[in-house]
Amino acid sequence: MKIEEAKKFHKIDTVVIGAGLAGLGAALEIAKGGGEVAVLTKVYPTRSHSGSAQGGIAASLANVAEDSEEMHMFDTIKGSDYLGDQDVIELFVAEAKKTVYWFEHMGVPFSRTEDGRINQRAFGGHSSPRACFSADITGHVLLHTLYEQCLKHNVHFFNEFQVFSLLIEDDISRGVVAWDIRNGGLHIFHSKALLLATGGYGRAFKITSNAFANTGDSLSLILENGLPLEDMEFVQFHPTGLYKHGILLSEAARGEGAYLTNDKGERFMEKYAPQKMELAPRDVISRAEQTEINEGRGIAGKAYVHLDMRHLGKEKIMERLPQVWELAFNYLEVDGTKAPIPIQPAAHYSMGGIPANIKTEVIKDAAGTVVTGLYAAGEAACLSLHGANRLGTNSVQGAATFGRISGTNILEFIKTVNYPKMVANPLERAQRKIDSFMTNKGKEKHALIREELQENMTGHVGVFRNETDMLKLKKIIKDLLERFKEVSIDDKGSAFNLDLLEAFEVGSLLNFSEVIVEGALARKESRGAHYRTDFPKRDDKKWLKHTLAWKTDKGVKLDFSRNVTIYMDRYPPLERKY
Amino acid sequence: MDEQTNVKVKILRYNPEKDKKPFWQPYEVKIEPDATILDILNEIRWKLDGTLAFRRSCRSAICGSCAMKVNGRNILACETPMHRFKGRGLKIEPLPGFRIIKDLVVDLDSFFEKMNRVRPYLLLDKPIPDKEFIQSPEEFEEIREVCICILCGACTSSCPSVWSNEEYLGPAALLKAYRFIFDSRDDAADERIDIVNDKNGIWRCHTIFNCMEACPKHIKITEYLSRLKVKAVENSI
Amino acid sequence: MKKNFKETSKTGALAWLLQRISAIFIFAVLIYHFFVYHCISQGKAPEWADVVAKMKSPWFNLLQFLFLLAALYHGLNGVWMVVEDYIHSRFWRIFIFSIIVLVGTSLLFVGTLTLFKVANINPGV
Amino acid sequence: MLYKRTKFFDFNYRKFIGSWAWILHRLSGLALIFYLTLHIWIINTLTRGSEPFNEVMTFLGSPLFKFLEVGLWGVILYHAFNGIRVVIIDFAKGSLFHKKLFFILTTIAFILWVAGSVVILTHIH
Ligand SMILES: Cc1cc2nc3c(=O)[nH]c(=O)nc-3n(C[C@H](O)[C@H](O)[C@H](O)COP(=O)(O)OP(=O)(O)OC[C@H]3O[C@@H](n4cnc5c(N)ncnc54)[C@H](O)[C@@H]3O)c2cc1C
Ligand code: HEM
Ligand code: SF4
Ligand code: F3S
Ligand code: FES
Repeated sequence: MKIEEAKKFHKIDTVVIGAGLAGLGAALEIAKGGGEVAVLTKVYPTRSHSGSAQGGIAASLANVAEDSEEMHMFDTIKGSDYLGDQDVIELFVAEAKKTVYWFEHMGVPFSRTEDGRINQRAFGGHSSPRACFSADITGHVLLHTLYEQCLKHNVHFFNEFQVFSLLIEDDISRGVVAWDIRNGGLHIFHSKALLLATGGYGRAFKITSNAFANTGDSLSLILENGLPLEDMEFVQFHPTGLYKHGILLSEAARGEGAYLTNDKGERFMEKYAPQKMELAPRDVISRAEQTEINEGRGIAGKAYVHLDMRHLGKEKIMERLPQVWELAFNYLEVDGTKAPIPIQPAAHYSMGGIPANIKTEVIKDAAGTVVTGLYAAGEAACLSLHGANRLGTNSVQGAATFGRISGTNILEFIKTVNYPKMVANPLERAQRKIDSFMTNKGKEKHALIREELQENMTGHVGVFRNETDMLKLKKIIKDLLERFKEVSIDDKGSAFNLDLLEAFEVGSLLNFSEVIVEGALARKESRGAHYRTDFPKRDDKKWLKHTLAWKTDKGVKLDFSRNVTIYMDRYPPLERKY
Repeated sequence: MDEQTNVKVKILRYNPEKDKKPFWQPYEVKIEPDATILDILNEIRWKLDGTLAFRRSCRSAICGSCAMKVNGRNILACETPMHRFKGRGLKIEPLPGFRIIKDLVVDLDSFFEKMNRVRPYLLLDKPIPDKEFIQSPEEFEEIREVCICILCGACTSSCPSVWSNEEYLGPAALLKAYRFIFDSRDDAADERIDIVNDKNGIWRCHTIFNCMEACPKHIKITEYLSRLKVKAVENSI
Repeated sequence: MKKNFKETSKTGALAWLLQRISAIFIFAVLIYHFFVYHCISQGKAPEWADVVAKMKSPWFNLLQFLFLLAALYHGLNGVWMVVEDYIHSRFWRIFIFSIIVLVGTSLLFVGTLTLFKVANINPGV
Repeated sequence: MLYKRTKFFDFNYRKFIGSWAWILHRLSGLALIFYLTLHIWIINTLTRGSEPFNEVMTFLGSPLFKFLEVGLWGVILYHAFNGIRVVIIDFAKGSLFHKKLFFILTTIAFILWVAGSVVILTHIH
């Protein structure tokens, strides 16, 4: 079938891609300030992955215990293994408090203290209880509230529109081309400012806590436009993903006292973190689990260990951890009050992404040259707030806060500029991709390619990394990229063509996965979530630097000259010990 | 956990570009016995028939994309293991009551539009404090459960009053109204009750309970609708 | 959205409440009714004379009248509820509504007339 | 082109207690309003003296009508007791235990139905 010319052409001051906390936060600020804004999202806004966040949103309100911005800042820096930019973190901890009040005034139903203030709880890596929460559905209520406010302020939504290409020329963003999922057909959006807020990209891995929609499309599109990505090798693995599914079991389980055990029934954390045991940081536990599994002490020799909460008693489990119980019961038919729950590490959060400065403007090189009119925020962006490892509850906060800041900046920007000239052939690139899937006679199936990619990513750049494995992986991805060119799809229609969307997404995954591997290969140290068995030590002399990676005809080009902003007098790099 | 079994699945297919009306298409899938309905659908999409369309995203019962009708009742495909249907064949259909876009994908525009009708956002007359509004744990408890709603549409789609009257706001939108009317911070309860107190509003609910049976979040919808009814009565006499 | 949405009235709350009040009233009266007619008369078929005698009491008659009113309101409002669920064309709605009103008033009339007449009958004749 | 599949009622949707209760309530309500009309007409015969009244009464006392009466008795009982269930749901948090309510109230209704039916049927002339 031949896809007809773009049915629609839209001219809108600001286009936001992504309706998670970052995208909606920005859109709301722009709309409130009287700016014109459209949000494009491939799933209904309330279906964005921000809604999955359970634990909370970090802010040093000090509602239940002593806390301060400095403490929050230090925890975040330490958590980042000193790769976080400290100017960004400084702004973040100050704005974080405002963001929480901003949310509350918009109607977010936070859990309350006895005296009616926002309740807060402790979370891994934070030295004070600073996670503001709403039962175990924090991200969900934040997301819904933002969406509702956007409706109130007449933000224009293009629901179920998948962005297929970015229109960037001469370092000026001019708009995007998106596919109307429901009816089919390409739409052109001509804009002054463009915000990329497409969220995480854990779907590159086999076992992940991320949603199907988290395929990092905008990252791939950035690469395609000759722009770099930053710190892509830093991928956080969460220790308690449900076996085979990767679905997240809340950290609360360990917080309440659940044990981790191996095939022999040993509480193996004794060997790895004798003091903190199951409450050690995520990366430490994930590595411990993986070691057990690799050394054959996974349950029945398989790739999982046990999360045992039986000793907590039925009552406590049902009262404090109902969701953990329910997930295990629904998905694995395991009754957590009677049997231990199979778990394994799951790719959870991506620290790297589209490089952006403190104003969320996308930059194109180590010197920080800005791409005019292009912004990035949320998990898709790398500001770099989380450095080499992010702390729980900081990411929801990061997405919302920098989304909000981004909105304010964009509002100013669109008032001062005119529309850039449209590119000559806006539809061409998107159309070419579609045509290739539609008309290819090849036998390759995108699903099989994706499965191979995910399998190998988890196997070779997972919790542990080493040169031999990654060299192997590099070759595998090269092959897959070749095979991907031959992919054809079954569905040639236009209405809700999921086949086309998935094929496109597999292309995205392949594109940036290559960058993850190259970055991890080049970074010969272990820092935060990036752990090399062949270089197990952090090396500040050589590697206290951000990674920038471009995709060129000759492969991935890396640049390690972008410095980390560090306030040497206040927060000099120390060893990260818990 | 790892050996596979054969499952017989019938799926209601509809392609607007080809079919005059929906038809049942049988599939046979080889899959692990602990697979969910969503796993089965994915397996079909990825291995057998790429033209099958459905919505999904989080696959952990929080985004609300994957509501559909399986063996006669609305469920979330991602959280429902097939063994819940005890080895019977599976019949998978789109949500009833809505119009079909393609296969299992239904048009939810009216659903969201109804949501918007109840003005689903906090409306304030009072000045905004420097810090948070004070709300007691008891006041929070009033709305805690309804805030879990993931807007999956399973409830509204299962309600016989909706089937026979497309204008009826339906349980999800009414629950949204409840969420704000009973929020101690909100100042526009009266206005919202006026919207809900309508022949096509709360009074179309005949306490049939299909909504409560369908809700994947186990929200006691009917109880909240009853409170809304009593509130509407109090307000109009 | 659709055609009928604006044609609705704001009387839902009252109708809903009255439906429940009348229901409880009917329930109470029915208990009384069965008690009087079937327990007292020991399951015999009611004799005309007995019945007429009973209906001589003005209190009993008032109760009968209220029962008539409540049952008619409850039943016909119930029918109207069903109509609102299934009939969406304006024409048919008005048509059926007219019938309901017509049937309601005539039954009320006939019923009240019965009560009056019986009350004035001399059982001896 | 969107396809509208459910028009009026989705007959193959699984029926839970709540929907059975509602369907039966609706049908019984409609049956009752039909019966009430009949009832008012019958009572009206009272006004025409003992002759026609007793005639009608004998006619209604025939076995066929006895059986119909048993049915009617059941319909009334179901509607009345489920109606009480509805009122409890509306005003007394009945939603939280509506299934239990259904079983309890229909059991009571059933017992009354059996008892009443015995009385009715053992008095066939
Ligand atoms: C299971 C889980 C639990 C978590 N819990 C916590 C927690 O407790 N605390 C915490 O701080 N963080 C948590 N996180 C992390 C946090 O939720 C995310 O980092 C954050 O929500 C990301 O927000 P976002 O706005 O950047 O992206 P998202 O919310 O993921 O939104 C992405 C948006 O982009 C759109 N999109 C993507 N691609 C395209 C395209 N091609 N075209 C159009 N639209 C597109 C999507 O439709 C979506 O609307 C958790 C993450 C997971 C996976
Ligand atoms: C015995 C005592 C009775 C009780 C407790 C009772 C209770 C109720 C209640 C609570 C409703 C509202 C249901 C709803 O809103 O969903 C109702 C509806 C109805 N009732 Fe009754 N009722 C009684 C007797 C009667 C009688 C005598 C008639 C006939 C004249 C009748 C006819 C109806 C009808 C037609 C409906 C509408 C049904 C529907 O909408 O589903 N009821 N009843
Ligand atoms: S109330 Fe329950 S069934 Fe209805 S939309 Fe919300 S979550 Fe879904
Ligand atoms: S199914 Fe419908 S009628 Fe009421 S109780 Fe639920 S909304
Ligand atoms: S996929 Fe999100 S609810 Fe099922």
